[in-house]
Amino acid sequence: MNFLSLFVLIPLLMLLSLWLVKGTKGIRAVMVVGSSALLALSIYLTFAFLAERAAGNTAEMLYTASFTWFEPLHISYSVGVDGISVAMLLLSGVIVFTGTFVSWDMCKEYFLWFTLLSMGVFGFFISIDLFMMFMFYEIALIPMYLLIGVWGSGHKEYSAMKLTLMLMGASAFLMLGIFGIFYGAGGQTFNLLDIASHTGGATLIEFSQQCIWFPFVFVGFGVLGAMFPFHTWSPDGHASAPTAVSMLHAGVLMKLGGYGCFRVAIYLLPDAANELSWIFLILTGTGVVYGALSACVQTDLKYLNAYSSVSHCGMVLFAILMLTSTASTGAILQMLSHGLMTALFFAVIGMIYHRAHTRDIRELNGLMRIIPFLSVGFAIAGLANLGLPGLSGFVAEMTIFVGAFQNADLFHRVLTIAACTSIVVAAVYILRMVGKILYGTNVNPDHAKLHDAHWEERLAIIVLIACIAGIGLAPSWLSNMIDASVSPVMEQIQAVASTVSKSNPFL
Amino acid sequence: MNFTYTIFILLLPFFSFLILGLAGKWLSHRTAGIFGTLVLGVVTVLSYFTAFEYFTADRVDGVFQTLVPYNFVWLPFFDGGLHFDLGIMLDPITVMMLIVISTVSLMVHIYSFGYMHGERGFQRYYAYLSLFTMSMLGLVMATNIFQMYMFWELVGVCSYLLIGFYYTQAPAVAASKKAFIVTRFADLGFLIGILFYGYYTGSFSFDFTNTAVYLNGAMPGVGADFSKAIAGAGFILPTALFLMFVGGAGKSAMFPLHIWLPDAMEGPTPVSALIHAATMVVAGVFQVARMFPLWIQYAPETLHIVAWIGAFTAFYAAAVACAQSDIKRVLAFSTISQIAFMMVALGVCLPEGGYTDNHASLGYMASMYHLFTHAMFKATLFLCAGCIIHAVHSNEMEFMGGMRKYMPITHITFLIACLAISGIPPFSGFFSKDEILVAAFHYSSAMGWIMTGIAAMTAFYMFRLYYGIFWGTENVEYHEHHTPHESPAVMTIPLILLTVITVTVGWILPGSFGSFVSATGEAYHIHLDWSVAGTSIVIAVIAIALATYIYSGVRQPIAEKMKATFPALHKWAYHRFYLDEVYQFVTHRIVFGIFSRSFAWFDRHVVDGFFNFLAWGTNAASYSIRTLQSGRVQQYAFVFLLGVLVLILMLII
Amino acid sequence: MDYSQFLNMSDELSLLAVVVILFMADLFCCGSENSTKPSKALSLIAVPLLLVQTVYMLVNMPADCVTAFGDMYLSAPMMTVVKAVLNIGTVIVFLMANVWMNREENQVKQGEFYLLTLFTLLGMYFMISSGHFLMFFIGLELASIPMTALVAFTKKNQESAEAAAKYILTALFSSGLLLYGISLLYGTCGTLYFNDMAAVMDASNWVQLAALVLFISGIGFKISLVPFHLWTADTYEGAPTTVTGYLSVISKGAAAFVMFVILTKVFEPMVENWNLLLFWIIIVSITVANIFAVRQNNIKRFMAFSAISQAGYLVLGAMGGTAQGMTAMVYYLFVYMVANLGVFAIINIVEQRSGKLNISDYDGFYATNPKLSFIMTLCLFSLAGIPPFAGFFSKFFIFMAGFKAGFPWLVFIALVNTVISLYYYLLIVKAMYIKKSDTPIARFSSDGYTQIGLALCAIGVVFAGILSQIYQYFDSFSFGLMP
Amino acid sequence: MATTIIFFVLAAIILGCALLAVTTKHIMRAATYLLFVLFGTAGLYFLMGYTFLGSVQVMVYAGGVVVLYIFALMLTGRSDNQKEKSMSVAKKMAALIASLCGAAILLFVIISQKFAATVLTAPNEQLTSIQTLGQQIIASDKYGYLLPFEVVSVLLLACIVGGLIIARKR
Amino acid sequence: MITINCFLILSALMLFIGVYGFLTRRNTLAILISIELMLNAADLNFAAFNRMLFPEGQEGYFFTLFSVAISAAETAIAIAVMINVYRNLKNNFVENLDKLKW
Repeated sequence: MNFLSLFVLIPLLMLLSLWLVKGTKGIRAVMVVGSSALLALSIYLTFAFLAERAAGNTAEMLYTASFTWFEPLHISYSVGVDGISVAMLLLSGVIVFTGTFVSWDMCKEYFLWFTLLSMGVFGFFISIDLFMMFMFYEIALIPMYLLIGVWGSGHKEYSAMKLTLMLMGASAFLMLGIFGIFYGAGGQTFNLLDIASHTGGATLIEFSQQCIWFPFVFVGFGVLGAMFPFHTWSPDGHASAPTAVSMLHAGVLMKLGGYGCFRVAIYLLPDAANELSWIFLILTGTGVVYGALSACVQTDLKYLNAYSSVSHCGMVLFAILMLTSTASTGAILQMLSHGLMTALFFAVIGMIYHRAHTRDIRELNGLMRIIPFLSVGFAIAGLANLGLPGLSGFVAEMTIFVGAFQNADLFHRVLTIAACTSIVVAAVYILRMVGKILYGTNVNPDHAKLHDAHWEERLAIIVLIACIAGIGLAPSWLSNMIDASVSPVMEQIQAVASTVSKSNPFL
Repeated sequence: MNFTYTIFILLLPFFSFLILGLAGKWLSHRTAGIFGTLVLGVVTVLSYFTAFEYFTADRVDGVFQTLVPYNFVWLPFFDGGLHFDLGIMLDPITVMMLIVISTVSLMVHIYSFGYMHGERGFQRYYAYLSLFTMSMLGLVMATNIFQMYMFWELVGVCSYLLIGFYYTQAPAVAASKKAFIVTRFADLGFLIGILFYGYYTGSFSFDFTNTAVYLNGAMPGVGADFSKAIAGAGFILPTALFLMFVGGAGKSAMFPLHIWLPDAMEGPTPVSALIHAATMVVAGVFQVARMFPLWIQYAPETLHIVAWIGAFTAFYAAAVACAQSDIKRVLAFSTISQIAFMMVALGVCLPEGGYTDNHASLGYMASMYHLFTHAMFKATLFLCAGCIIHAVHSNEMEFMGGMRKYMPITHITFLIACLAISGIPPFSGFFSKDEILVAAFHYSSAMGWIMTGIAAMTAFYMFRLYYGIFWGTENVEYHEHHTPHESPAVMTIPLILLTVITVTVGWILPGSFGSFVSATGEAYHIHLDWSVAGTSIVIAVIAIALATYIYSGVRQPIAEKMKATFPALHKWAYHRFYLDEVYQFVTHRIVFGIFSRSFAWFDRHVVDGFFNFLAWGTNAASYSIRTLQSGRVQQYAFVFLLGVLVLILMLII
Repeated sequence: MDYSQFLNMSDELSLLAVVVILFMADLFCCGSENSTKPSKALSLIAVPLLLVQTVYMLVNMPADCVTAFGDMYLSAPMMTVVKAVLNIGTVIVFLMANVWMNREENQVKQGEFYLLTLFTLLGMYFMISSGHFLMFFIGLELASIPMTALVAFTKKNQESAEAAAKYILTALFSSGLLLYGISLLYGTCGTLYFNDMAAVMDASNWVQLAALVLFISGIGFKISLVPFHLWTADTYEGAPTTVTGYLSVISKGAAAFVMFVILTKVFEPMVENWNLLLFWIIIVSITVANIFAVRQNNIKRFMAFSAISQAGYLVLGAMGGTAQGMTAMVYYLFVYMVANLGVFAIINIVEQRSGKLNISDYDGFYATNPKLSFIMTLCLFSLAGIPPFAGFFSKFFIFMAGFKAGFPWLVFIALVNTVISLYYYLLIVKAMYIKKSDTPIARFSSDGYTQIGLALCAIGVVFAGILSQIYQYFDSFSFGLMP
Repeated sequence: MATTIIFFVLAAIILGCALLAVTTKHIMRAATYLLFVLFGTAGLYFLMGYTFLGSVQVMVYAGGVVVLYIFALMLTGRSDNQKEKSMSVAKKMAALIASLCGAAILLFVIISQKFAATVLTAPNEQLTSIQTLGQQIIASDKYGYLLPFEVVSVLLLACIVGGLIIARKR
Repeated sequence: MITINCFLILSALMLFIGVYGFLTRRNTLAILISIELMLNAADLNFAAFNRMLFPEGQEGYFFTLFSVAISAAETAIAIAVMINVYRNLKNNFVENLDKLKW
């Protein structure tokens, strides 16, 4: 048994033990042990992976293993990781770990679904079989409904339903796209690597086929990546979700979208990506600016952050579509960075909401004096969000911009510059929010005696900040690790990049 | 020469920030202050030592070597041979800036010990100061434009945090936000400039030796021919440089991006002295100076645009400064005006004979010189203003007047700094400003006369301020309640030290500044052009006399009359020509009011509405077709039959 | 005359043996109307017997196709497998029926219940293994007519009576048309033996095309495909819950499989034509049923529309008549069966314990009966096609088969419809978990039989997908026009 | 020729009575008309020479089914139940048009098919003799009907059980 | 000259008369009577096809025979159901069977 499978196995064991244990203490023990084990495993994986690479192992995926599963349908249980997956697993490990502490007071059922969600996420990132990938993708989606619907707040039923339906609608597109890829490549293998390298019975997918299925796959994953105009599940969903779920959703689940777009849409359908990227570039570019501007006038903290996520996640897809090595690396970095900082943001917002019972910017004032620890956490999340150097957002955004600038034509230039403006707008909404709720003097007597963070909340916040700062201060190992894994995809692209997109009217 | 120890110039304040920031809660004010100041003291010593080492080292070909003790790839990019490096680069202007920053910063550290005494968040204050010092030092020691941008952003954030230090007060919060957003907006230009620059030259480095190769030959990245054609057309590099200048204009408060600086005076006064007078605001000038070889070689026409922007800013700020009543505002506009002088000085450099001609590029040296001197005397002015505010508890001139009796040391130092800024010899400002004027005249006499006129306005409004504070009508009533008193030694000593520098730096080292800092790196000996210097002295004296005539008396009939005669002008000048309101209108009404609101509305009602419509449509369809399931079995059979018939027809037709 | 060929029909004969044993048991063991506890014995006999018979069938499975009575009877391993699947479903139905049978008014009728159910099952067996349209027709009738009696089982209940009337009327109408269709086939082919018909089928013969439509309408009635589905909701709502469960999976599944077999065997030359028909029928079925299901309040009626929609997915496997499609279809049937019967078992026990049948009655169900609502959730998720439950796999495979057969846009429409179906399945989940109720269904404990049945369903829902052996087992027997 | 005349007479009776059976307001009369239709059909079987089939038709249908109907009518025979009001004209028209369209399509399809133009002649006694039928119905090879015969018996058994469960009082 | 088409036309008409009856009668027993017409039409078809087109075999003949038996059984059950309905509703009108709808 390949040790990557532990990423699925541990959550399974957690589910089992959660089912068996009784009492809050037992649940907490299971969750803490389990999530720590996952975090430790992902850290170990990172080191092992780097060591392996340093030792000169240049295989595209490491630790690969494949077991035939549905033999007649050529479905196999295939796992493997490259730098991107390792980064994503690390992110997931951190978020699940901190999410556990953030949802300290929750009940057993909550943790059951929470763990199932985690299992889906981890499984998705270790899969290299399209079927498995899709399966884990859906496993990760559905617990969302109950997590939001039962433990959420506000219009939770509406939001939960909307979120679930939109994401499932996306998965309908995705499934068709996967079939298209599978049968387009000869219907012999679901293995990503085989399809990409035309081995294991896979053949080259015809150009016309690629152009049909690329939009399906891209939209399918893009919806989860909050691609404009399919992002509207995100503000409502985030606003209604309980804290840790928001964290996990924005922090990890939305990354499934970007990861999938890159791993499946771009990697397996490079010709179509080259041909059709302009459509989605316009959409995502619009989303980047649009999300940022929409965030400026929100009054609910979670909505604000959700729109900011739309903008940032739009940036991920935007960067992926730039089809350059740097931009793609930046996209992955942005996923990591956004995952961490949004998780931090949602965590702090949730904690504030838990105390003040409101998330309305207009009703919160002067929190810095009352709950300094949370406020500082909030401010740091905000600063990371607006791309302060030394924190992760800066690294990711700069990589994206430099990468996007490698496309020299006017079309890409204009879009890139438009996307750059989002960092200004980000400053506007972040500072507006920070200024309104943290600064000033508190006028609401109910808020005067709020207590600051508990130890478990502090732990979560500190871990997240440490990760954000860690990436922000020392990004090159990560960047190199990711880029080494981006390059196979880029080779696919470069094989076709000489042909200029014929359908793009702006070229 | 081994300059590896320079790394500590960056690391020490950083650790100081970490310690004060993380552990500050458990430290007493005193410990925190002393710790921060001591660390900064060490940094200052190191800086001076570096300067000494550097400038005493041998020149190669008559030029100070550009040294890079550290440089490593911090963030690799994978296309076009680009990478984001961090490192330390030492060249004359860096070393000069090290001295400026560490000196002023140390003074401010010491001064704040008194000024901020007993303030809540004292540790936080010192943490921010440390962070700022680190960032500013990093900015000037950057080896490449991207590193500069990185620290550029960091100083912006420090500025934000420090302006908003009194975060419970709404104006401070608003001012900090404004400062950050305006500069951030300008930084967008900087970033795009960097991106253009990096793409077309294949490097972010300040080592320009490779740049020309890229410009003339093969391009990195995709589409070699295309980019070559553009670069050949010759507007890429000027565009990139101008975009970078936009960033610099934001930081250095060039018109029309200056609006944040007056508001930034909401921060503690020592912060204004450090950040908004001496160091951060000159980052824009420093940036242009840093890229100067490229400017002068590839974009001289654009450089002149910079000069004119600077000239206009200088004039505008001087005009506004004449009408302000808040002493820090006056100083702020004065700062804007003086930085604009520096900008003009850079802008008027001429490319004749290439950039190897020190004479054509006199402005470069003048600008740096003025940067240096200005930092000292403007810091003095701000710190004096701090003492006064400390004593009066107000920024408004109406609460002052006649302060000379209460605060003699402050009075003297303030006066000396005023004389310096007015360009009266032998104070340092005279020498540097004179060089600027010479450079301006060298460029065109129109520019020269304009700048001379503005120099006179400087003298006028500075002495208006001086008289308003120390002479003029004393607000006796107010002073009876709060008798002003001289500040403690911890505050006055920095004043005196800075004043000593101001007084001495001009004539102790006459002409020697140019031998350290010049456009080419070769020694340039300053020699006063007495025709220009004489004119400027005369005009300055006249302006001072005018100010004395109008403002020094207990009653100021002429000032009143002037106000009454040109009420509109005064009002407009007082309101800074309503630029803030214009910005307010554009941002709030247009960007937020129209775009953001309509986007948010669009999102909720159109995009979201579409998906809700789908759901509603399904439900509505469900209701509307329910009669199909009427419960009548004969209808069922009817449908059954129709189904069969339709299917048969489908097949046979 | 060779009576040994009866041995080729071991499936049917063994089931007949079960019927006879039960008949006898009913007669002798519990025949007395005064006997106090007759039921236990009968279900105790019926369930193990059926299980034994299932095992017997699977063990005795012929290695290859067998025929008997001069091609009148055709069987293949896959058919035995399908019969076994139906048997398992029937076992679950029997398990869940127990609590209902134990009611006082039903105790005396329980023998009939088991017998009638098994008669219909036998009819399906014959239908599946028919080699001649006469056998098909008799099998179909044997599967429908006793069903009427089952629907009308609680005959004092007006709704049950109405449901039975609607069922039998529509059934007769459709069998009239079907019979006419078969007569047209006879008229054009001159024979009704499946093995001989394909040779004389001709896609340009309009009469045969009309007969094809009539055949599809007749069998579509059993599968309840739109537009032949309108009886479904009324009958499902009115029939006793266990019978509804039985109707919704066993009878539907058998008919779908038979349709697949006959379409590929008899109507093989018309593959283009029936693809066209099924294409539209599937689209309309899934869409219309989903739209109806959205606003139902009675949970049985709701499940009826869900079942219609599921039937659309099931028939998707028949597109193109590929072997992969057959595997997918049988697998889908199996998975759908466990999940749907799980839901019905819960509906049944809730109805028996509290008499409540509305979705809104399920508000707050989780608070009072967490285990039941958890299993219900699993089953609903499986029906909606959510991994890791089996429904996901079956949906994926059936769509894959449809895609492979060359109908990507049909698959796409079906996929979009899964979103709507997810919506209404989630409505129940929402009712159970999220909504609060002042009068929730009280806490109760279910009887042992139901518990066993639910356990079977839960195991099936969880493991039928992950364990690929099941799919591969089906796949090793499947056949079709193309691999 | 005689066959032709007889056929048309029978056809007329069948169609006429069928129409009457579905249009008359009195249900008892409808049952009676049905009887005539069934007799007519039996007549056609006889005309084709399918005497056994004809007799079965008469016995089972006329003798069994129609009597069943009449009993049922008696059982449900309250006066207001016997005579039905007709449906709304619109519904009737819809039904009529649908039926006519159906008939038209079906006839169109049938006529378009060129069936062999065999003319109805005297029957071949050999094929339809009782012996032949008897042997075939218990034959187990091809064209033997032992299996359906057995299965129909099961069907009938099931119907008995089913009928019992519905009809008996408890 | 009686050809197969004569029988087919007759049966088709009979079938659709039955259909018409099914769609228009209000009494459930009358509907059942209409169904008898439909079944009878199909039976006639089998016999006619056998006699006119495939006289050498007996398939249609036997089909008719079995069909008659099956229709009889069906009718019996159907009538039982209708009587059961009558017991519950006290009448037999099909429009009263509308408790289950929508």
